[in-house]
Amino acid sequence: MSTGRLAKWGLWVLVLLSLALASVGCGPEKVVVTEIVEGQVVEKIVTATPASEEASPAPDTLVVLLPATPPGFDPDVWGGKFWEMALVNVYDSVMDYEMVSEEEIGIPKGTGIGGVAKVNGMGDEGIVGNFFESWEISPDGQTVTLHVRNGLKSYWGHQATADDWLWRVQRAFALKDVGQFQLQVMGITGPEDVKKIDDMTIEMHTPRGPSPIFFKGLCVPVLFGVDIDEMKKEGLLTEEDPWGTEAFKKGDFGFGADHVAEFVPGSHVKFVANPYYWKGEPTFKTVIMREVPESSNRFAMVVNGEAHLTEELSLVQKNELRAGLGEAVLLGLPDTNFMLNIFAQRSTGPFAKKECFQALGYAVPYEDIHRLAYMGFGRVMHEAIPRMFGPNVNLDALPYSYDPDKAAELWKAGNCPSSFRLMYDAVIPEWEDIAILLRTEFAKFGVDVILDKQAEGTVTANLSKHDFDAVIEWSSAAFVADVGYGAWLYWHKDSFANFQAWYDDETSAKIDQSMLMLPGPERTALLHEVQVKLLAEGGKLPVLNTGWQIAANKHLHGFYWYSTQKIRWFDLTWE
Amino acid sequence: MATKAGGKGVQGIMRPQVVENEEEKSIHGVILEVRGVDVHFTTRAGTAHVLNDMGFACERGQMIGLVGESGSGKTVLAGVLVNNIRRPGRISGGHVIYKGHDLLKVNEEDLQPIRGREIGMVVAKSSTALNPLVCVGDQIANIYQSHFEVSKEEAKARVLAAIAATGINDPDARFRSFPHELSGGMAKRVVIAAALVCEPTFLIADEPTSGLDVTIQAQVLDSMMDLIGQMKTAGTLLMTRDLGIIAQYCTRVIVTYAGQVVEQGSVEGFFQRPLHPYSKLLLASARLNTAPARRFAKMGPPPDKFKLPDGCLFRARCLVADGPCQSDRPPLLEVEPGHLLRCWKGEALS
Amino acid sequence: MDGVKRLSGTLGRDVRYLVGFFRARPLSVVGLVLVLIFVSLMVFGRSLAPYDPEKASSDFLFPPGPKHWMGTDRAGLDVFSRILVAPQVDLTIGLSAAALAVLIGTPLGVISGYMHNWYGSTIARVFDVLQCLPPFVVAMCLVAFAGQSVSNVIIVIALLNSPLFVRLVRSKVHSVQERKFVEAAACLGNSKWRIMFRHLLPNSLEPVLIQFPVNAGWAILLTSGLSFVGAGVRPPTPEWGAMIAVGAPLLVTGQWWVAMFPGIAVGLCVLGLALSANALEILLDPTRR
Amino acid sequence: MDRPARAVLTRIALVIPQLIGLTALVFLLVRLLPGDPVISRLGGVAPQESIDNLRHKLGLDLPIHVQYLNYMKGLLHGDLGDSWRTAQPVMEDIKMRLPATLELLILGMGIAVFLGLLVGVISAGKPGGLVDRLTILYALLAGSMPEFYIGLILVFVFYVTLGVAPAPAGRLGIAMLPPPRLTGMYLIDSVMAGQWDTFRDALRHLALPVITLSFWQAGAIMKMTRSTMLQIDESDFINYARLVGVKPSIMRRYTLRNALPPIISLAITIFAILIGAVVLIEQVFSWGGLGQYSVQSVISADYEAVTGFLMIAASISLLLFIVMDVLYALIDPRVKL
Repeated sequence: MSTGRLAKWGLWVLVLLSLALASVGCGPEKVVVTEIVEGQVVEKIVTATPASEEASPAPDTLVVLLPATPPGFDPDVWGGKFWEMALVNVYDSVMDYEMVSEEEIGIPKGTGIGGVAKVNGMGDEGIVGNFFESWEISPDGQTVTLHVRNGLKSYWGHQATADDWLWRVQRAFALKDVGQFQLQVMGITGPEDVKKIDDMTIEMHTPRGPSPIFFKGLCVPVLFGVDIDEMKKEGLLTEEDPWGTEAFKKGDFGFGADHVAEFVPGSHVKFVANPYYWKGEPTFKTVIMREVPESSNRFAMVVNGEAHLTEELSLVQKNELRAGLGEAVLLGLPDTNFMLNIFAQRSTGPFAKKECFQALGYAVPYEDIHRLAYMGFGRVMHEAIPRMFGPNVNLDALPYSYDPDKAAELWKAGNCPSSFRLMYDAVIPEWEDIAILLRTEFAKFGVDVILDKQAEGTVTANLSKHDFDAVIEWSSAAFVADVGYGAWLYWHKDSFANFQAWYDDETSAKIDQSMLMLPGPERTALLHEVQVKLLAEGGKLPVLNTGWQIAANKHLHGFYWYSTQKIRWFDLTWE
Repeated sequence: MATKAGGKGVQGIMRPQVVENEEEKSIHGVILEVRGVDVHFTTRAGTAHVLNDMGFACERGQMIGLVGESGSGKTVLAGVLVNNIRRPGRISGGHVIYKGHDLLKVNEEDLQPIRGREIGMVVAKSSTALNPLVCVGDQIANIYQSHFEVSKEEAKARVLAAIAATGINDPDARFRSFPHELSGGMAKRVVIAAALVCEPTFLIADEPTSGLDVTIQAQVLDSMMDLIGQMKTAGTLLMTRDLGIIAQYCTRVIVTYAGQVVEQGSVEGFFQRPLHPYSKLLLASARLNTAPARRFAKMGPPPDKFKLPDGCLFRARCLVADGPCQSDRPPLLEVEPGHLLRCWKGEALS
Repeated sequence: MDGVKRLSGTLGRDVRYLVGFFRARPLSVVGLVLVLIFVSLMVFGRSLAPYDPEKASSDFLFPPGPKHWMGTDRAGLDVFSRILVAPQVDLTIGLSAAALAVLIGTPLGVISGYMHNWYGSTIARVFDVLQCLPPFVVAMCLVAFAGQSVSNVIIVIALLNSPLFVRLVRSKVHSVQERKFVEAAACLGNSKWRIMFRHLLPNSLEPVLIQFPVNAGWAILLTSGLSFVGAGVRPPTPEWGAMIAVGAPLLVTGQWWVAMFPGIAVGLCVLGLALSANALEILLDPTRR
Repeated sequence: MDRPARAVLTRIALVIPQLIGLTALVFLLVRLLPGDPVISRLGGVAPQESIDNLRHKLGLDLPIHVQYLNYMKGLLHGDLGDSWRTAQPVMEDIKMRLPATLELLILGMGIAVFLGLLVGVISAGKPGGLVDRLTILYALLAGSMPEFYIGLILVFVFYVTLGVAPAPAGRLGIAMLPPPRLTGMYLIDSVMAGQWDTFRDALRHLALPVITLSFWQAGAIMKMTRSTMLQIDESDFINYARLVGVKPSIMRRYTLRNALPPIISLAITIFAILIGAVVLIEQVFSWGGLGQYSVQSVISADYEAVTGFLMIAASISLLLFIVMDVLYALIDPRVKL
């Protein structure tokens, strides 16, 4: 074979390859940043400008990075965090908590936050309307008359009407899904409880007595007005698909600030501003929601200014942003309604025994988890329900504290098994650290904790099948910011979210009772008493209030905290 | 036929007027002469000396039979004759004079036209020698077209003729068949056809009968010899283990041992009076027609090629070896006209 | 077969050959040394490790230094100790997965190669199909199904690699079959099974022998891949891939050591196996002498 | 008896049972997965009632074999069911992502094969030479690294540290929108649409993953080519051809012809396997191709998606292997199908 010629060829190819690599772009100037991580200096280089010709987005475009794109925009098909985030922006929740300062709801000051939702009000106290601009409550508190906001227009310019709401409610009951669930929580038993008075007026009725959480329920971004005029016009409501399920997979029909213009599942969603939005035209004409699974990529892109907002960073990465880095800063609150818990399954398995569960309560290194695994983010909590939910929260309900010796004693006393499974979600790196910490603790008295790292889907499935010994899990404290409801949702014997399978009739009864009492001191007293019991035996140990952190471009302004922890892009502006 | 290819070959290398005297000189002169060729193979286990001071000459019209047990370097010699020794082998010395030119000094490009055209080759391992992916006809045609500038059809015609000439029936079918479809005999015949299709001046037949049944052996040899006769092949070197073949077809005998010529002479002379102890042994075993291999096996292995003993290479097996045999290599001497011998006991034996 | 003989051969020639061989190819020596190191770590790793590789400490993300030679990770686990102990898991998985794959693949290969009847060919076809499944994703599914444990990972990987051996052995059998001694054996009236397992099997082992270390290497890489997407062995078991996975998001934030060192460890280990496979191949190949 | 035709037919005949076996296998395999698609879809926070009626809607309350038959019915109409994660028909998802993976694969493998053959041949030209030794060393090294590790390091060096490469986040820059879809491969489409900056951007984003892929694979091909070339060069028939003075041109033809089968088989095998194996590279570069899709699906227990992916990937491999077998039979007369 004529090696000579081949060799020449080879050289050419190598030259071309290197050229290709070179053409990958000329390097921008770099800045060396020194960071303090847990007491040591870490030095690294970050590219200060967007990597060379990386087409940097226009000033009226907002780029949001998420681990995954939402599975459609159907308000009745639950689709996870990013679905929620998209929905609040395209539909706008029917009502909102008014925005106040941190002190007013009794949490420490956050950083870079314009205001926080006043979630601790009673009844309709501190509730402002979006879809409905005003309402009257009947004396018996069981009937509410709501008036649709005049001038509330969708992206297509259609005025919102009572029918838009009526249709939504009917759809919820027809599809028997998230929507229906939410309505039932509010005390609406069926479609017949919602009546259209005239084109702009709706009457809603709670037959089982006055609901303390009626208005809070309307603040949850699941029940929205839907622009059915547009859907009808487009002929999307057909015989075989009367509720437009297909249409909702591809886009939205909301009255919110933004509208889904392009949806490429697994790649990106492109939103455009709703020019008729009743609060005024949004600053950002386009919002691009992009799927970037690797957290380190999201981190780097926000730091480089290629993107403006991102979620789901690892704590180490968040920690890097504390002092600001490159284009990015970290905003947030140390203390919100997101709790990190350790669930123990109470009806079977090792923690069915009271002692064993108590031992767990004493074995959890609450402080260490906060200091090490969570790098000082969030707050160690002693309450069952986040304290921001007002006077009903018992701030010192947790009877346990870190005490390995006591744990060891109790474990022996209850002659609990020599090992148990601790399940956790593979997606969140910190949880593995927590698991390892806990494992180390139990190893001290010869108990082998088998770490059971599971896929997200599997965790949820196992939880609802109660198929676990112990598990590290969030609970985003209740859709609805109410202590009674929170207690019901996570501890009531009939609640599907009672994952720890703790069935205590007495406590359940007390919770039921609280749900039918109007706000007041005796309800408060009752709930305080209940909470102590919940934490002592309820199988759910509050470990941390993880707070709320969001990595954003340092020039962005106007961040508000909503009870869903989802940002409304409408609020944001360039400084 | 004097072809362009030929011209590209030997004449190409030498000056024209030299050609003339070469031609007429070699009418009854020497066509091919091998002088003091040493070949060794360097491997991780050491250096194997395969040919040691190998040398002989072939005159026009001669049919030389070269006998040597397996592993005595016959195939290597065949390679040397067309200067084709691949790594790890090396020709460390000597000359191969063909028509007055040292082939060992000719470079690869100029060798190509000589190989096959001037010096034909019938290889021992005929079945593996054929490209498994190309049908045999095309392979022979390729060889022919490498040496003669002819059209495809012409080439095919010649090839078919050649195949037929080797006594293969239904040449057309065979032309299209692939090596793995051939029997041993068939493969041999194909290789012979391939060797003779270019009508070489000098032919090397390496074990032309290896791996064939006795009956087939005869047929193959006969058809080969006929062809050689028909074509004016100037000289043939027939390498084999089988003295019978040599006695039957050859004019001269060369006996090799451990890569050396130990005896050389006319067939008559040799078979009447073999001189070298090795030759005697060969003949004896042939007469008792026990396979030579068995006989030698009884008397221990041939010398380790990796470290040749000093003295006579055969001494280990020799019945009459003594003093000088232990210390010095015997030279190849003409003990009587046309009869050469490599043995210290030469006089004594004659 | 000759290859195998040659290996076991104790003739002076062969010894000389081996010595010459290794003198001529330092790389093979490197390979063997690497393998030896990691194998010995399998045994002594734990006792050599300065820290408990599974015990969390408050040395959070220490950079490499005198206290922690290769730094620590998020859970304060000592990277160096974990790297030392990891072979116990990785190499065990690698070697036993490969061995198991051989045990499954070889006999089936012989049968499918020699039996020219329906089940011979069926086996062949079945494994053709298995070979089509994207190994990595299937591995993820199987591990997810069977649960994260070393033994499960071993079985899964073995299953995925066995088709390779079936193929190898089958083709070798095809070539060996032509040899005289097989016919001879058949003529002597040996049963098919006897022929297959007394004559064909031993003579078809050479490619398997060469493929073995390479395959062990693959197994290790596959394991690390699985751990990288969180489907590998159960944490906090020290395993290189898992360590890389922990370190991956830390690369951008400057804690390069968490991912870098385990990566190098995998590289060296697999390289060692590959090199020794390479040496084996040349040693067993008669023509290369 | 026309060999090619017979070869193809015999092989095709085998495919049907193989495909059926394949589908059954995959279907069962995925049904073995833990986690409950219904619960996952409802996010765990849903009343039993809605769980049940969704389960019924998805036909997951039927016995397994009925489910399989239903699935096959759908399959015949090109319907692979819906993914709950993307809420799209799996077929759509795959159609949309396959080009991304193919673009990466074709480019990566193209370069790998090209370099592999080139360097392999060169190093075989002079065994034991410097080039040769370096080739072998490289081949061993490249084969010993986990591909995702190579990718991570490249990202770390070229993006994080040097900042010369674009963010490892998909196939185009943030503000770049995909070119009008023809093939789904951005390079081709952008050229068709004459959007040169898009083309350039796509190329820049391809650079790192492609380099990772080819760096990872070239070694194997080099080694293979090299040994093949050496084998042929030492083979009896080449030596014979030399002995009888066959023309260099014909020699080259012989070498090539005999080198073809093993190299084809290697390239195809790797390609077939890679369809499932670029998974991790895609993950590292969030490429949004089939690989990433499959991993995400497994992680979130997205039955239909995983099944669909395995079906498609496996079928493609199967077809590729058939192509290989046929080619083989055409090239090598000794091969019988």
